[in-house]
Amino acid sequence: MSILEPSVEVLKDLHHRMLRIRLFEEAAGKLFEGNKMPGFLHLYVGQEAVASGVCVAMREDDQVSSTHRGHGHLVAKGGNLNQMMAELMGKADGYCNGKGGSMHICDLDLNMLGANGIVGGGAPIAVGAGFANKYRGNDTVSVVFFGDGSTNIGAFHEAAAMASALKLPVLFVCENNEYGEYTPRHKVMAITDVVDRAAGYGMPGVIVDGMDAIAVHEAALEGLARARAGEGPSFIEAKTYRYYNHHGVQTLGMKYRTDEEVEEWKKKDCIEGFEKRVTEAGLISADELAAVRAEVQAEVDAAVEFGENSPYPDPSTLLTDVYTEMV
Amino acid sequence: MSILEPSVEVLKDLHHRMLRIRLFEEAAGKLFEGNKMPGFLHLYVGQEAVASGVCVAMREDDQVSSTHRGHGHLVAKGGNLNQMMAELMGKADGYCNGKGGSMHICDLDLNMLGANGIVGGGAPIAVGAGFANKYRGNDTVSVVFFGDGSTNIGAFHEAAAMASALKLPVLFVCENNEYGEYTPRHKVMAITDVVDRAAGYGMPGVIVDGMDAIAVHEAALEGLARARAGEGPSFIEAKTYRYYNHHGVQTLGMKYRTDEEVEEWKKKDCIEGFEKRVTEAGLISADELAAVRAEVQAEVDAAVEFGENSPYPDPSTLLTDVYTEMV
Amino acid sequence: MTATETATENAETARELTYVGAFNEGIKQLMREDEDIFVAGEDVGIQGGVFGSFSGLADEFGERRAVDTPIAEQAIVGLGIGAAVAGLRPVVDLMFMDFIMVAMDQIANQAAKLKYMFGGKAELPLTITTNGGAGLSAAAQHSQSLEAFLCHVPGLKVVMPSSPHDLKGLLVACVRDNNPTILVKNKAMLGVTGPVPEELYEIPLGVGAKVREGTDVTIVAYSRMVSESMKAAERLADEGINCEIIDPRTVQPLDTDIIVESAKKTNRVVVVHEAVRFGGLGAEIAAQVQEEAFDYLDAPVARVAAPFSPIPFSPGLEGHYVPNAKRIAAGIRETLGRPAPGA
Amino acid sequence: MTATETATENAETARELTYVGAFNEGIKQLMREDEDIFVAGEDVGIQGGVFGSFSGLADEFGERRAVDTPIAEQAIVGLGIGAAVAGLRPVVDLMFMDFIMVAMDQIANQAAKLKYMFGGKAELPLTITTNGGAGLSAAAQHSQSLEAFLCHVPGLKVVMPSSPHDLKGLLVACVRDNNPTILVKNKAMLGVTGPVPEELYEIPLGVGAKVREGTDVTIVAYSRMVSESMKAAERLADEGINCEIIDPRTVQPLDTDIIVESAKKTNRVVVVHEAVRFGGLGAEIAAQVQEEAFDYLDAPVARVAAPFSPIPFSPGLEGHYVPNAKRIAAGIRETLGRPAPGA
Ligand SMILES: Cc1ncc(C[n+]2csc(CCOP(=O)(O)OP(=O)(O)O)c2C)c(N)n1
Ligand SMILES: Cc1ncc(C[n+]2csc(CCOP(=O)(O)OP(=O)(O)O)c2C)c(N)n1
Ligand SMILES: [Mg+2]
Ligand SMILES: [Mg+2]
Repeated sequence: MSILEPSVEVLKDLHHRMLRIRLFEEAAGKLFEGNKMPGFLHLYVGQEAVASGVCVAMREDDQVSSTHRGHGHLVAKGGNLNQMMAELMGKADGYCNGKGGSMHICDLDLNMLGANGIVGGGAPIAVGAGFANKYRGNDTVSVVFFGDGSTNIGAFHEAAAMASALKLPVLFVCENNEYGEYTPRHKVMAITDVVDRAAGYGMPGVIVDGMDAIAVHEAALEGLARARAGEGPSFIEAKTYRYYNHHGVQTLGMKYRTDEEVEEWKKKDCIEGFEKRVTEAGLISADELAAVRAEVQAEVDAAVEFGENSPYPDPSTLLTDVYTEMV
Repeated sequence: MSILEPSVEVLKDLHHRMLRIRLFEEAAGKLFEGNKMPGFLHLYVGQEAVASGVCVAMREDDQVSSTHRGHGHLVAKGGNLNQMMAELMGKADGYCNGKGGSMHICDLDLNMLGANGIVGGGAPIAVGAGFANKYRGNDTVSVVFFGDGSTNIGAFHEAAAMASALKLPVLFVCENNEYGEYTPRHKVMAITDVVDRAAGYGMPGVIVDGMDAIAVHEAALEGLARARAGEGPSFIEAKTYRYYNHHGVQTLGMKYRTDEEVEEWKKKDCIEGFEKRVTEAGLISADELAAVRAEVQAEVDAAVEFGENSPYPDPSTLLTDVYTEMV
Repeated sequence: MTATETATENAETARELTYVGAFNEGIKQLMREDEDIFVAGEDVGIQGGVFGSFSGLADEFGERRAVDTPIAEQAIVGLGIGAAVAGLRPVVDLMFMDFIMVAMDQIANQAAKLKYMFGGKAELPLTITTNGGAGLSAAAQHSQSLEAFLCHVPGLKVVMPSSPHDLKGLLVACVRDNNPTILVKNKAMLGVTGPVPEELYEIPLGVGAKVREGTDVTIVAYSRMVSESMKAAERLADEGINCEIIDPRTVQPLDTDIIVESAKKTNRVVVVHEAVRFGGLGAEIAAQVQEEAFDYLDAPVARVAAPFSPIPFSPGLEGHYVPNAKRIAAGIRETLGRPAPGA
Repeated sequence: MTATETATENAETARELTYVGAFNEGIKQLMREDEDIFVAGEDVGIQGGVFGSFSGLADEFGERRAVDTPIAEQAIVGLGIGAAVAGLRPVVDLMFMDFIMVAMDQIANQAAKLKYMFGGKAELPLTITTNGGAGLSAAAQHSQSLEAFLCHVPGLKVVMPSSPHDLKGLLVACVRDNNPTILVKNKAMLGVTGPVPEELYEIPLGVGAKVREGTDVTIVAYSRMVSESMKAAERLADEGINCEIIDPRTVQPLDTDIIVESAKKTNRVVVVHEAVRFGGLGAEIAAQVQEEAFDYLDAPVARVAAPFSPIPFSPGLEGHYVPNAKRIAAGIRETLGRPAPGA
């Protein structure tokens, strides 16, 4: 695939989204280390090319369903960093008014239908959104992100099989980071490429370099076009890696993966690599990239401040939002 | 595959098991029509070659897990027809003392671990039995029968993926009869051959003519040998057909399948075809086949009488068997 | 409110319909009214559902709106959740109530909680329909009454109609509700008939009904146990015992007021359900009644329910398992300290 | 019996261990004793479990007996069922109690019912371990207390230990039991310490413990709510209120006798649990107490439990959601008709 294919505008967009994720996540990690972020924190750092590549290819009306590792998907879909940061801190001005937190962050106005605390839990919901699109006869597509480990759980399977049987406009995007929590893929899966499961659903599948946003973008465009054309779902396996621990901010010195492995993957860093390519190709200047980085950093810093200044939710809201009142 | 491969002894065994299933099921159907059989009745008639082919290939210590359509599997594993018939009639002398009925029939002494009322429910249990075999380091194999429709449900998927990941001695036998209740496979599955799912689990898979007991037998021998050798699970898809309705005894005049289709399949009847082949090849005489039929019919008639004469369970047994008492 | 609804049974347009027929009529009328409503589930399309609940829908509305799905209960419920979040008004069917176990995560961790977890931002006008109850020798995995699971999950509404009339009216309320609702038909009642008005009418969720006026004891019963309680009450009337019967109809939210009010009048309460007694809804009702009407009670709140075992297959056992008029009557006599007739 | 066990806390060999350490020691000792015991679940092998429960097992017993599985809770429980039927004694782990929803069919339709459906012929020496409870800002899908689901299913035994000592003794009883048992640790207690004897000892299932002797009111509490109730009792002692605390330890089977006996003595009962109040185990306990001790009660059986909503993420809300010593004390004062101090 040639680097020249996507327009400079698209390239800038990819870069901007990746950076927004990276800097947001790094800031969240710092807050977590400083005990300012309650609960679990599953950082997306390392995998930015996947969410960004896919979301740049999507239309605004296309939906996203996500996982426990969901910040990246919401940022890539255009999420408001202030509301995100406040939510992760459990504050009243967060996306979910502090009720959901990291694992349930969402923005329905952006058609981001939510992170999910249950592995596999988001896939059936994505299929439902895809069903609604087809039912309405519009050409909107529902995209579901999921991990390699999640493809072993029943809900994922049912969703994939159903989407295909009903020929729904759904794009399945597997982020194969080679681990499910602390267990390497090869111990719990007898196949090397998760995409091998696609044929069993009667879906076309493709493997892409998940550290290469341009490659992901191209694959996503194809899958989305297929779905829009009424040809049903397809499956993308993006080979990628998470830099931090499953949960929290440790990177090295872990029992279940070697430090060398982490370092190897970091050499393929999606942002560094991208910046190198586009500058070397003369498509975006180093200065411009630096300016974008500064701008995003300022946005993130403001989000941290926003989150810190936001109050905790009022206890009186504890029992609201359980039901929609019928009038 | 040559008809000469299996020994005459094996051929007689295949024939005997198929006949026992057929005649047992026909008798059960009559009792059902005569309102002597409460609850649901999912007849196996048409599919006899599958259970028989597999069970003849199995050893006695190999386990079987089954489905809602489970009579055939128990008969093929050597089930006692008296206890089976009594159970289907809800009588005290039945296999489960009347507590289980058709959908929960089992014989743990024969390593038949039970029919199952939940589609897909038996598959994880079969994996557990396979795990125990490997754990003990014996070369026993666990065999799970399941329908085409059940491969869409999560439990099946989790079981297949886990068996393969843990390299367990399990044989997956799909009885593809082209329908799940009243819905044809093609409406709810985007693939034609269920075996296409095997590759996604990293298992070898094979399609066999499920109306040909000899073909099934051969495929089963291979899968069992592989499992015994510690090479993990494999997948057999047997193309077959059920003559009766999903539930009960209607055969023709149904909305979801044509009478012509039923008649076409009946032309490939597993018992008729088998008898023709073995007599034409001069391996078993027509007289001998007739004698076996008479003997099996007598066994079935006796089972009906046994069931009819057995009392209903005493109400005092209602609350027994909920727990194993610890002493 | 109770008055208005009961009146609908005597509406000019009322005809005798079966329980399942009332459901079928209701869903058809709803679908005519609102393009956003569809049904999905196993065999609900061409076949019209294994119990006939969805009969004729594929013919009238096409398979686009009467959708046959794979056997995949998690995905069936998820299909409903996702479509609801995306603005449709799905009705998804789980063939047997026992199968909620297979889809419990989507029901209880997803559908029930989404709105709250999202800080109120989601709307989930999702209806799940299913069929519960014993009495058909369907054995341990096809006969359960599992409403206690559903009632314990904030975010769900759970409905268990006791008559064709209520089934139609409650179905309408469920489908029009903007929350996830679960409507549980009783399998042993599918052919039971009763008066059902032709037009669409709605029985509000969370509002119980007094289905028999009495003075001596309050029976709280729902689903099929209402008719069994009626039979018991008639039997007991001959013995001079005058039973009041309250049918909460919706078991979540529960109309505690109507129950407590009756308890304060009769001073004795017997709760009846098909579900296992331990941890069943009867426990919650008993707990609430003694909390709210402690000083009015002349006897402990009693429970007539299934014993602590899985449901047996044999009719020889199942008949002893499922509560019936006889056992209800015995429970009431005991609560009143009255001897059995002839004793 | 209670005496013997309580004595074990003062056993010569008792040392301070954490809650999770007591579990870890127990499972290791059991595995040394019986070759048929293995553990399986997500990350339980090399990682030793995400909470350290299974730490060191893979090293000592090898990965054959400390098995990392795919993320597949239905198959994990099924693995346990099948292996148990085939004669092993499996311990399978579901990382969070909320995930029982994903495996509910295998737990409640299969494991719980197999023996009965098979006419008694199966033995199921299966233990499911999991981690429940709130307080860690783990939000709505990682904080639930779902014991009411499990207690309502005949065939299961359900255990919720309130201390390191009980955790070890009850784990031993669960693993040695020939029925499917579910042991629920409390996540917020993992680091709590207490005296634990070195040797293997068993606390019988179904036998509650009186953990505080008192005269004015009976608190029934289990799991983490026992220590919160202890705190409340100490606070109330200053106000001249003398609380008795009963910890049923096993919530199925429930030791009704010890609760009712205490109720008959104190005449007032407050049940405390982390689970949602509506349909929680407190309802069953309240129902049973008023059934068995009706004439002894001076006030309704009260319940202190979680309100009717999913569990919020923010510590600013979760603190108001989960019952604590303060709310327990308030509930007791109300039951006794006493004013709050300073009120
Ligand atoms: C049903 C369920 N089981 C287990 C978990 C615990 N858990 C959270 S994330 C995770 C690993 C998921 O692996 P994968 O799908 O590869 O996603 P990744 O974390 O690598 O992004 C597990 C086991 C869960 N949240 N839900
Ligand atoms: C979880 C669950 N969903 C639905 C059903 C109802 N049901 C019983 S059999 C069946 C069809 C199964 O089809 P297949 O697996 O192909 O087996 P076949 O009946 O064709 O032998 C269905 C949907 C069930 N028993 N369990
Ligand atoms: Mg992963
Ligand atoms: Mg089939």
